[in-house]
Amino acid sequence: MRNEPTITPEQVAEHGLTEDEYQTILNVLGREPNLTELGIFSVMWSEHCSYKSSKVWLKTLPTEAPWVICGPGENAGVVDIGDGKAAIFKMESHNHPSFIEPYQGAATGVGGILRDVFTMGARPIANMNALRFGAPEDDKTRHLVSGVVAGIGGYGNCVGVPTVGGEVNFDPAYNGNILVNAMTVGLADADRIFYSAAAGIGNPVVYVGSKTGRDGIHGATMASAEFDDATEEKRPTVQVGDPFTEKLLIEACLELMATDTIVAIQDMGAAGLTCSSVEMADKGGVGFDLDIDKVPQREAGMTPYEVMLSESQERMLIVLRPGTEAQAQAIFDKWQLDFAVVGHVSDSGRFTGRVAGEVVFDIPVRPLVEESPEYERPWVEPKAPAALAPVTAAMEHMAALKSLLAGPHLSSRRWVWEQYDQTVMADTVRKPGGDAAIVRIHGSDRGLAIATDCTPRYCRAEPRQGGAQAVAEVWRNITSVGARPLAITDCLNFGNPERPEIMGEFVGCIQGMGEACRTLDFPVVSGNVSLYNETHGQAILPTPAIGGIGVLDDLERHADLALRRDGDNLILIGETAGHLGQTIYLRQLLNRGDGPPPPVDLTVERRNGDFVRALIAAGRVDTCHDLSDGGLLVAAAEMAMAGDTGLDLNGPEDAGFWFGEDQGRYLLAVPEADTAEILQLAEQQQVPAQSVGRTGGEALTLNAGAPISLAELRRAHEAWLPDYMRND
Amino acid sequence: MKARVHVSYKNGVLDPQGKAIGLTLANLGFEGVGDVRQGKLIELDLAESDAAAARKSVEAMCEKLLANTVIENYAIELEED
Amino acid sequence: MKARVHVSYKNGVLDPQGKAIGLTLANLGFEGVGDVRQGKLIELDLAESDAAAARKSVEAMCEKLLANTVIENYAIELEED
Amino acid sequence: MKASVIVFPGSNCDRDVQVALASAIGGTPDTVEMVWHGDSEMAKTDLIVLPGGFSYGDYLRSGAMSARSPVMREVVARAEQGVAVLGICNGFQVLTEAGLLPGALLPNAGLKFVCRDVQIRVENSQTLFTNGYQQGQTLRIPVAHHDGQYFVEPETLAEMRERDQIAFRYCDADDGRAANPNGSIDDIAGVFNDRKSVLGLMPHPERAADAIHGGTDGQGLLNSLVSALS
Ligand SMILES: Nc1ncnc2c1ncn2[C@@H]1O[C@H](COP(=O)(O)OP(=O)(O)O)[C@@H](O)[C@H]1O
Ligand SMILES: [Mg+2]
Repeated sequence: MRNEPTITPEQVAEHGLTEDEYQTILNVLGREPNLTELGIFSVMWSEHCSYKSSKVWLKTLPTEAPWVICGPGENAGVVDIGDGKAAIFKMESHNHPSFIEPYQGAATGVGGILRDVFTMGARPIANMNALRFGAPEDDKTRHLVSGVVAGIGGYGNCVGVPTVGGEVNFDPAYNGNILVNAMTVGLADADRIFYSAAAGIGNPVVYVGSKTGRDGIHGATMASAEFDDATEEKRPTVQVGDPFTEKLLIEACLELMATDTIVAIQDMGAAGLTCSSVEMADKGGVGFDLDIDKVPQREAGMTPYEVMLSESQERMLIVLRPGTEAQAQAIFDKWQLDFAVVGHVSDSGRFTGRVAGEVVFDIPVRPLVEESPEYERPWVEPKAPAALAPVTAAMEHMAALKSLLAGPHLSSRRWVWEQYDQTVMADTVRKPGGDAAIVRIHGSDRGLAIATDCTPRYCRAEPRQGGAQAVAEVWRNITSVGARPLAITDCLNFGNPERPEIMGEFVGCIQGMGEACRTLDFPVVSGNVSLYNETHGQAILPTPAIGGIGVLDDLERHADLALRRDGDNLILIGETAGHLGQTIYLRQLLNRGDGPPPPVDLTVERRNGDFVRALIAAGRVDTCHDLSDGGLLVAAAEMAMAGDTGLDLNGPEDAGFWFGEDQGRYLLAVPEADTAEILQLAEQQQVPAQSVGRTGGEALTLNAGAPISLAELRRAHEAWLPDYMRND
Repeated sequence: MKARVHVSYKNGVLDPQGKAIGLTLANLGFEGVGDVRQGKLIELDLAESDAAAARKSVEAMCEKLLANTVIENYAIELEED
Repeated sequence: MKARVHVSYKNGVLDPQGKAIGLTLANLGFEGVGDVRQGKLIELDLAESDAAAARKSVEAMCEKLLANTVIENYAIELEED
Repeated sequence: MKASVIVFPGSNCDRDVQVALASAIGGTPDTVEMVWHGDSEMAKTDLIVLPGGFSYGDYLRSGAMSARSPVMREVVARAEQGVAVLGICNGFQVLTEAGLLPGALLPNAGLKFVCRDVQIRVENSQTLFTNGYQQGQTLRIPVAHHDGQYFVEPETLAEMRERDQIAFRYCDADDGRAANPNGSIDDIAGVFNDRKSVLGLMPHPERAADAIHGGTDGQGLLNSLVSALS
């Protein structure tokens, strides 16, 4: 081994390792590490790669169902969607890089999540994005929105995968830490899934894609560190994405996957070549022997440390069957991508790297993975929210509606999604603007429904309810279009887990999510954790973003929110107690954030949802919208605007009825002739249902008050975001 | 006064555009082309006539808008009218 | 030898990028900024060491690829290593 | 009718147009031949399609690098022989860069990618691409591009008008917004060559060619080709 200076305590600290962690390294190696080895341990044991604070809790989430082919632990989750097909999907965060360089940070976030999905053999068929920004008034917000949206579009559009939905929130809690969570859904043959466990002693280890440069070194450790003023000074290297190369890499990998050459394959994500090699070797219970000088390099004079820790984008690692190198290389040559045999699988159980034959690092694989720290961080039970103080209506209901639709929380996101190609691949059935997007399963009459959701203000007020609500809302959104919810991925964005209050939020959200997943039969098959989202001790709102998919067995039978006919009855499904705590109404119009969030009754959620889905699947309902932010009146207005059909609404006068955010509710538009029967069916199944209005005309009317025209509402709804972004 | 600002990726940052141009030049049969980098050139007409003041103001423009110094460098050239 | 190719829109072709930069600079409070134009600067490393031959070859690159002369002008600068 | 779709590195609507064309022809997708950009040989064909996408990442200028690939020499030669050539979106950009169509496509005036349905008017229904439409008919078809601002010198534009080379114009937005999504000169959405044997357009007819797309106004263009070339 090359002689290197001994490691100093400062170097250990700079690598984000504690003294105890360093002691474990000394025990594992039986000697002092050199700098490259220290770097390898530090990235492998970073929060980002090792999940050291979250692991114990993640294990409590349900991950199984008869249709789950592969749960958490691989690059992405895999579920059986019938007809011999599988959906492969995952969500991932790129929060810190996007704050520093919004365009490239967001773009490379999309690139990374795409690779996680196609590395398992899927052709990506849809992207989603869940975005959280600071207050609109904050100096940086506009610039961040502009760059992030352009970056997501810039990458996804170029690669040719439609972006079909997402969400955008604004809250001062994200001023210093925005959240950029990207999700990809792919489609594969259920019997052609590729995994990452290496096997076959002596098999070639092959590197493909772009060359390795000095970019993103320490990216994984950066993603696990809290921000301070020095961060902007340190100017950490943010990677520049190359979507064109990614597109070639997708095509080349899928072409290779159609041959019989691959033993194992894994993308190089956080911690690059190190993490991918170690994971492949560990899963297969083998060793990896790498020739570092064979790694294609963009710059001269890169040290082994730099090569091993680089986070250059658009790279993959593959273990090939022996003797198939030439066949594989021909494919990558055709796509003008780098291809290099960089080592082989060994029986040593060690991860070894050489430069010019000389060993530059040598670490036993098992302990590198298994001895990684795992913390049971102390946590405190979150304080129960105080009861809601009395609420007096802010203003007349129609004026309130207009103000809400024209505000930052509920205004149309069209300005965002029109920068995304939503229709490339020609299989998009329902674009952004509805509850769940629908993408046709290519070449069939079936579809996938996809939604992302999370209501962070609920999670802050009562983490357990908030965690359950996020899962329930995704399930509800998928149900609203008539699809059968199958499974979720998550992206758990929180503050500093070393603070017991934050850890308490984390634990509470996970517990709530777990309960919802179990009751709704909606397991978690993949996910990602992003901690330390705080600046100057100010943490973000707890944000467990959930992405879910469902399947539609017959595309002909799906629903969407646009009112289609005059003379339909608008039926409200679900119990309306008029819950105003933590609502948008309270927050935007009364500037209050008190009270508990709406309670989530998962049994009721399931019963109501199953009822609605059955009606859609039976072809009896084609117009449906779930109720969420803003409550009944907002949902009704959204249906009216989308279908360009007016509504005459009737019900009690209290604000809670029209703006409360009670859970487990839907609005259906049902022809007069079917109404009685559907109400009767609901009664039989103990599902609360009542008629609250009738469709027709070109205006919205509430309890025979003054009508407000759809054109006026639409103008208000569409204007806020473009006006806000006018001078970005 | 005229200012020319050249914004380019820092050394070590991947320049996908430059890379693709290099590939195409090679495909077109141009030989002996090594590294290719693509940057931006922004030309500004300034009312300011004092060179030192103009440079200071253009520097501020670069820091605030024209370049993102996380990944980009900038260079300023001034030219009397 | 190094070549720098400056590609810019011809007069009469709208340069929305330049215009947008000008607007944003004004919004940021920069005063006295007149016309703003954004062009590309392409830097090439060439094996060729003869200036005349290098210029000829870069001209060919511009005509064939680097500029679209329907809308763009180009200017070439050479620099010995 | 035999149709070929050229695949450049970075094309991403190649499969979409293949599927839509094959269905217009009435065959399975593989009845439409896919031709790799590096090939300079191409079987005999009645229609060459340059699909949408981001060939070469749209780096440098959209379409610039593809226009110089080996297969384009063959496409130019065939076009000169009168073989029909259709360029959609990125394909339109390639055709202008290759000199098969006049003008150029600049970044959208709004400087943002724009993906939405637009309305376009059929300006010349007397061609093999448009014979299935009525003169002046309005179509609803999506656009999805960053560089769709058509530009041409005023003198050339005058000549093009003279020769009925304007194929489609953006018109009548039905949602209160500007009809022209990208600032194109004279609201131009698509143009022919002088012989009307080459068409380039920014909107994507293949994304409005199936009931699930929410509209089928693009189908007419594909059907026109099938009826003219079969
Ligand atoms: N960042 C985004 N990208 C794409 N679509 C978005 C984005 N944000 C919101 N949308 C779309 O806008 C619509 C409304 O979003 P949202 O109010 O979050 O829906 P819901 O209340 O049903 O969860 C949805 O169709 C959603 O997909
Ligand atoms: Mg919804």
